Amino acid sequence: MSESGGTFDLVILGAGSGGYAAALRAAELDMSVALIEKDKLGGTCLHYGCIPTKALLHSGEVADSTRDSENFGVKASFDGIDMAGVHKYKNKVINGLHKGLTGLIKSRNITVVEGEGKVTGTDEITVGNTAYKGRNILLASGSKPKTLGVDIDGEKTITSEEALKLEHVPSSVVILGGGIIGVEFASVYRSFGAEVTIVEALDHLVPSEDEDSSKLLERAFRKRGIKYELGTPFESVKTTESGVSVTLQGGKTIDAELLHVAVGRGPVSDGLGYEDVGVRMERGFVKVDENLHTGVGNIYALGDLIETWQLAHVGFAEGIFVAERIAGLNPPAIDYDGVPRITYCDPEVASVGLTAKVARERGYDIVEKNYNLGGNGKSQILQTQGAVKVVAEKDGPVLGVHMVGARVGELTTEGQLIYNWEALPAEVAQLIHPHPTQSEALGEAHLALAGKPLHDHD
Amino acid sequence: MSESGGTFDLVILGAGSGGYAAALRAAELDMSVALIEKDKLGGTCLHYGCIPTKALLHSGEVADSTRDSENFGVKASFDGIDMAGVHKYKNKVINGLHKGLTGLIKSRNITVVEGEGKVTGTDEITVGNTAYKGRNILLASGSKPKTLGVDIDGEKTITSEEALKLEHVPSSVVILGGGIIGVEFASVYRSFGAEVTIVEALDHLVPSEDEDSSKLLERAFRKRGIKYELGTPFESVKTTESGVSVTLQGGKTIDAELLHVAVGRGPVSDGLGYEDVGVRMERGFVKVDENLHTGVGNIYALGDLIETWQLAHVGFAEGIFVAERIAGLNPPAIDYDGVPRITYCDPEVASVGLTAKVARERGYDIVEKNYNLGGNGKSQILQTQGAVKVVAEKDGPVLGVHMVGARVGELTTEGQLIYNWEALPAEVAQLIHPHPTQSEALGEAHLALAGKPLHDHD
Amino acid sequence: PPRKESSGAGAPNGSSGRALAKPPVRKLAKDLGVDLSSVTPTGSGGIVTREDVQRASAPAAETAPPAETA
Ligand SMILES: Cc1cc2nc3c(=O)[nH]c(=O)nc-3n(C[C@H](O)[C@H](O)[C@H](O)COP(=O)(O)OP(=O)(O)OC[C@H]3O[C@@H](n4cnc5c(N)ncnc54)[C@H](O)[C@@H]3O)c2cc1C
Ligand SMILES: Cc1cc2nc3c(=O)[nH]c(=O)nc-3n(C[C@H](O)[C@H](O)[C@H](O)COP(=O)(O)OP(=O)(O)OC[C@H]3O[C@@H](n4cnc5c(N)ncnc54)[C@H](O)[C@@H]3O)c2cc1C
Repeated sequence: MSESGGTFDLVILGAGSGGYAAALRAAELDMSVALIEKDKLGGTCLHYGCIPTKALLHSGEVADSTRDSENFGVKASFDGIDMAGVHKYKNKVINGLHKGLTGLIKSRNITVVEGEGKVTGTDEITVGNTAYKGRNILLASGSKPKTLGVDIDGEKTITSEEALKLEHVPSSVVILGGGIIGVEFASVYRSFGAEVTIVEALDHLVPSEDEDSSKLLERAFRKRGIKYELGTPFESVKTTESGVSVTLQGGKTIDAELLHVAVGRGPVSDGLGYEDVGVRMERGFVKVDENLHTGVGNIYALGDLIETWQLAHVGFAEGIFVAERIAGLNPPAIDYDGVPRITYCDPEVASVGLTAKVARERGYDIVEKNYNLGGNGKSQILQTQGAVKVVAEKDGPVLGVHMVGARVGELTTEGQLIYNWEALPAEVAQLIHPHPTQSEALGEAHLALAGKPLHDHD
Repeated sequence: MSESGGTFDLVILGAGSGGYAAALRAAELDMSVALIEKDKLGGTCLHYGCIPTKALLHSGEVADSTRDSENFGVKASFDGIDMAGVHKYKNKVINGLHKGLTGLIKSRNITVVEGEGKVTGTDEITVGNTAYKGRNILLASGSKPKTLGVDIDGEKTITSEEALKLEHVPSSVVILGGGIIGVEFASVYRSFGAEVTIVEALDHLVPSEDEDSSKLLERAFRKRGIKYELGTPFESVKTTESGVSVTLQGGKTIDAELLHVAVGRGPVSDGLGYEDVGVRMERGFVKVDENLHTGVGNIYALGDLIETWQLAHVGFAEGIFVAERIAGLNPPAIDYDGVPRITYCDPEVASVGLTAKVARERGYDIVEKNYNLGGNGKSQILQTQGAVKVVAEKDGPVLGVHMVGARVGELTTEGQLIYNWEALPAEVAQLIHPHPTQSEALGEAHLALAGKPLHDHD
Repeated sequence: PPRKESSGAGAPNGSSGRALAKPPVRKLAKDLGVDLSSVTPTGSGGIVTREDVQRASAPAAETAPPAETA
């Protein structure tokens, strides 16, 4: 017999980006909330995802900047990576944010339940012996690394989880998967001094990005000495004395100290009782309608558990949406095309809106403008290469913004406003961007599309 | 008797940001253009302003990053600044952009006239012996450093012009003036290892910024060991054996190797014939109406020569405006409040729209939100401190965005769209910003103003 | 093709009595000297469209004064 943990307006399973955002917004809207988490408040993003990887990438940036300092007139010697120091820095950032988040959740009077929960009714989640009743239930149990059947031993074969705890820099790494997480780790390993080879079954790195962006990234990685095998699926791996030997389809083998598997993430939903109460699933993902409702009782789901972009800010947006929806507000549906995507490798790859290919597939008559960062003063100062590409409907609004270059990730927010507010190129072109910034490259692309190129050779 | 250089739709005196932008746009609009320049295409900004200073600031960033690399787990030793290397890097950037600009101007069939021009009629500018007739004339002769009466010897007393050519890092510098250019150089000298003291007559550094931004910059500079004397006007300087001795009003003296005078820039208009043809002047600035027209014939003026913000992108915007106006288009007037302002010191200070003070003076009933970068993941990763402040009309649109922190300059473009398009906080709040970026701090401020704070303790 | 089904991407509902328009359209109205609240909206959800603003400015186009600043 289980005890009662009480009844809440909203009971949430999982305190990652999606779950905790829903909890915070629901509490603001005067709902009583129970937030169930078996590990740590903040979930994947804060502890094993966005934040630690971006800390490693920044250590990598510092390492590269130190190595190349002579190009900027700074005399310095680079003496290597101190992994203990890297982890100390990384953990300091995580701990500070974790403390802030914990305080925030507490200050909004959310009931945090520590432990592993399971859905035990259409309005009930049970943790251990205690049942929490919810007038609404939110499934937010997130995702975990997929492994393509590779046996992860945590030593010679690893995923992002083990990679975040490495105690020394490997001499060489094969990365399985050239998606966002794969190229980010490739960038880190390379900055830290390793030989890196990425194996990607599709024809391009970051294959969900506009093809022009993929090509620019490939060129930049080649210059950085990051190798890649594109269009060649992985076949098998065996561990050797000194590391791993990876075999690709067709027979080519690559030896390295480490195999890092980064072939995507799958939902955490097994054995959590979802199907038992009638929630529909597909390949482990929970199926929801456009209101993130599962179709069963008052059960909603969000984040990496459903088949939308696996991004923390999608989790935030969905969490806010669900809370507002339950509260009886009528929030506008999320336009997933309008969500910015950033890959934080060096150079960064960033986009919002549609790729040229998708825009064409959807029947748009499009115009596009590529503006090379070679013409951008600030990019030259940073000595970075890349481009900005803007896709617009002919005589219509901007449909997509695609960028490659150091630090361009921050520029997606401008793209986010432009895309979501359906601005015309001429409306952006009217606003001359500040000099010298990288954002001017975006400005120049819009000026060109508006028929009034400024610093632009056509 | 002067020869004829021909007749053009537009004759422009000065090929700085304002002059060359007008030339490019006019050429695009099928006008014949003569562009007169006595020094180099690109003017102050490219050769003695924006670009070289931002290159020095980036060398400074690299130096600091190398010095602090241990905090990020990177082992390195900082061995000093190689000024020859700094200049090589800086000149490489300038030369690349200069070549690009020269090619661009050529490709648009603009007639470039090398030499010193003088207005010799309401439709005429003469260079040496040759008179260029213009159906329209544009005065774009820019500005030069003011000196407050200090004798600039180029050795112990300098302005930005000499500072850009320093052959060694001074051990100590007194900077006269805590405006944009003053604090930028303070940041460079400090990053390069000098002892720095800024002397500012007003009560704050960057006094045109929102007071909260000034205070944050002051705190950050104090931490960096940059000293300042606020509210204490300069009285006199005398050179000594080892450098300079600067006396402030009230009697305090400061000794240093160098005095760098950064008390603003005044127009270049003396002896150029402007008044002779009836153009009205005030303290050397050319007076224009809201269409940048001088009131005489078809003579226009723009850029640092008139009393608008002394910024390169203001020059660009004004140049485009004048060209379109002459071509008979009806371009909307420039809203100068909506021009982004960035100070590129470390930390950066950036803003667009109205300060809280000015908004109140204009009679707005305002609400404001300060969001500390301590709550922003990416800022923590960069280990930078600062804040984002958004000022909005009560129940109305955003009136101003003010930011302090490393790299926040690029975020002004989002602010630029928000301010100029009169977005409501709720419209911005609806668009969840990408994680982890510094732009999220802007997002959080708008979320809070919209009554739905996310990662925010309030 | 229709851009997206959701009416006001980015436009929050239930805001105070002000006219609904996407931000760039507000700027257009300002540049053309058109008072948004006097425009009849034809967009879905009562949103003022670019075309609405242009139509409202058409008769006065020749004499439209340059926009004043806020
Ligand atoms: C290496 C890496 C880098 C990434 N980088 C970025 C990035 O830069 N930007 C970005 O936007 N996204 C990034 N992501 C993706 C981002 O982390 C996820 O999209 C986000 O965390 C999803 O949030 P969520 O709430 O759906 O799930 P999660 O964050 O996975 O949270 C789910 C939570 O539920 C808990 N849980 C699961 N089952 C139970 C149970 N039965 N009982 C109790 N608790 C349970 C888990 O412990 C976990 O805390 C990255 C991911 C990885 C792995
Ligand atoms: C140190 C410093 C840093 C700066 N940093 C920034 C920054 O980061 N961002 C920013 O936006 N702005 C910055 N500025 C300001 C920016 O440089 C100016 O606002 C901009 O250059 C003004 O453009 P202009 O065309 O009006 O004048 P100028 O750029 O001054 O151009 C005027 C041109 O006219 C020529 N000229 C003058 N008289 C004659 C004549 N009689 N005959 C022929 N040619 C003539 C000059 O040689 C010059 O090339 C900075 C300025 C300085 C000094």
